[in-house]
Amino acid sequence: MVDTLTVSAVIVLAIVAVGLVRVLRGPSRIDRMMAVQLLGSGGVAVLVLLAVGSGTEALVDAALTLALLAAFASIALATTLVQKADLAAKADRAPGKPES
Amino acid sequence: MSLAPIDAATLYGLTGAVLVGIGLYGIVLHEGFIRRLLAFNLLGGGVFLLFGVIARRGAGAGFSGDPVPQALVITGVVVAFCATALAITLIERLAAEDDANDGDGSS
Amino acid sequence: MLDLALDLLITALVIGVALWTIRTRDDFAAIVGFVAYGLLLTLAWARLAAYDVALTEAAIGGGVTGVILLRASVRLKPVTTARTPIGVRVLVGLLCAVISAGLAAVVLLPVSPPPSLAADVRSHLASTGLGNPIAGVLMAYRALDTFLETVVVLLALFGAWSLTPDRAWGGRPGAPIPTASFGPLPLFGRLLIPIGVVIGIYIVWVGADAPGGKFQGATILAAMWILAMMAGLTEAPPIGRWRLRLLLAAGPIVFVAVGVAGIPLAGSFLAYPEALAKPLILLIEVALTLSIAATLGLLVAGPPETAPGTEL
Amino acid sequence: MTTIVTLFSAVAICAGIIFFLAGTVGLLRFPDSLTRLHALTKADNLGLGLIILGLLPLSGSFSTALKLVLIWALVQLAGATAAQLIARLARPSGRGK
Repeated sequence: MVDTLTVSAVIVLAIVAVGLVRVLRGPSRIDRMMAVQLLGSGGVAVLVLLAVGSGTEALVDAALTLALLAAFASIALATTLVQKADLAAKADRAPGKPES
Repeated sequence: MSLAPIDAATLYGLTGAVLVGIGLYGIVLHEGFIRRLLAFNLLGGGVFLLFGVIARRGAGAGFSGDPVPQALVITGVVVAFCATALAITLIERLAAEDDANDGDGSS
Repeated sequence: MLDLALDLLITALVIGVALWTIRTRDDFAAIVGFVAYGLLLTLAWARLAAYDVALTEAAIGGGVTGVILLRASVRLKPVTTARTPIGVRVLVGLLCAVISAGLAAVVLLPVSPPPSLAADVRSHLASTGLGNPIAGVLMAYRALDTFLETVVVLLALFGAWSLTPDRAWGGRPGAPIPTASFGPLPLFGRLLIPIGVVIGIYIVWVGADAPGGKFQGATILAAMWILAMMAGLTEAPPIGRWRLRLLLAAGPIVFVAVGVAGIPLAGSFLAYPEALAKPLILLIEVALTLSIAATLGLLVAGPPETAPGTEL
Repeated sequence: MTTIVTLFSAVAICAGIIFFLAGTVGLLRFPDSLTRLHALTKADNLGLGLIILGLLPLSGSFSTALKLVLIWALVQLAGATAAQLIARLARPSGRGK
């Protein structure tokens, strides 16, 4: 079973790698941002497969931390994009006028 | 001295060496402060990996790695974060001062 | 064979993402690359069987460092820079390659037998009452380093605060990434923060005997605090408040108090009496966790921006 | 009994891998950012869910199983929230109610 789970981890990581190359190419920032989400789900999948495969409890904790902080980072990235879009829209609309 | 076996530790050690080079290139050539800081952190990741290899090769006494270099890396990661945070604050203050000097009438 | 395939894939991804992060022109894209790099390094540390480091990298490497870089990218105007001439780039590239090659040579020609303190740590671990060798190293054999590290964290915050504009001194720091509390963010915060706080406490608690510990747990707690600020659920406290300052200093103060008590009780500074080693270490860990979490959160929030009394 | 459990795990993990594959195919084939985001957040989260479902019987202890479920819930929550935020961004009217 150990080997089967490691094989699964390699396959998942290879699939994620292909997706990662695609999203990093862009063209938009939204595409690139997906790299973090992709690794958030794919990287966590690899970690839990390795954790159960090797029976290492510590790796489950690492996967838990990774999932939590990847969630935090992807939300921060998305919020930044929204914020930047708002700033750009404000600058476009009426420079000098107070915004409603 | 003989050549190291091609195992996981060697592989990650070589990766660490490459990352140091990549980070250094970024620090030297980038002009934006944020990008330099980013490159500095990339370099740091490479240095930590080199420590990780020393730890892995020092495995023994029932441990999967020498705990001392691992503890050093943990300290290093935390201090690198603090240095980055301080540098970011400096960069922001510098930009604010520049803005104040540039646009005396406009803003 | 299988393991080597997995390691080759991880190292290729780490190097690829690092190169992409350096090459890309867009600052936001570079930060995305850096966060991805941190997540991938977690896998690398897991493969090196350094689970404590994997936890640290997962908590600090991508997540919190990424957010502080995002803070700067929102607040700063993008800089447009001219491309360096190709000749210079090639020259710099070559010099960097030489340095990489030198380091690679060190990796490929190791000292034999490899230096290791693992056996020493093993033979003394029982005296600390801890099961996790890394916690043992951090809290017992290198306690002075760990103490200074907590002071460094605090000093970094002092440094950041000292850059406060005069008019804002004593005020509140703004949210790291300014957001109106719109859309799904407050709900997300209300769901995630309780879970995250439990996970953070769990990581500190488990750190005595298994991978985990105060720095990792405190970073998770700090991240949850920052999330609460970003979601508009809470505000950063005014930096002049004395209770806040006491919280920031509590960890190092407890550490020093126990350390000084060690001179008469155990014979030297930062030595623990054998029977009390574990409870004392736990006491220090709890105090340090709270102080480090507060300090890291405020470091990410940055210096105050508005004068005291003017905020909503 | 054990064969049935092993078979269940194998099927669930294989199905999870297929969903990851579908997610990446979506990333490669879909025409614009929003449809790609859709492919990623739906397919990959389902893939992770199936892999975790398959690992549950193998995890050995209740606490590990609980952590695995929590991991999936966290990724799910983040995916849904980020997708919402981004979708708002792409709507031409900006952030509507």
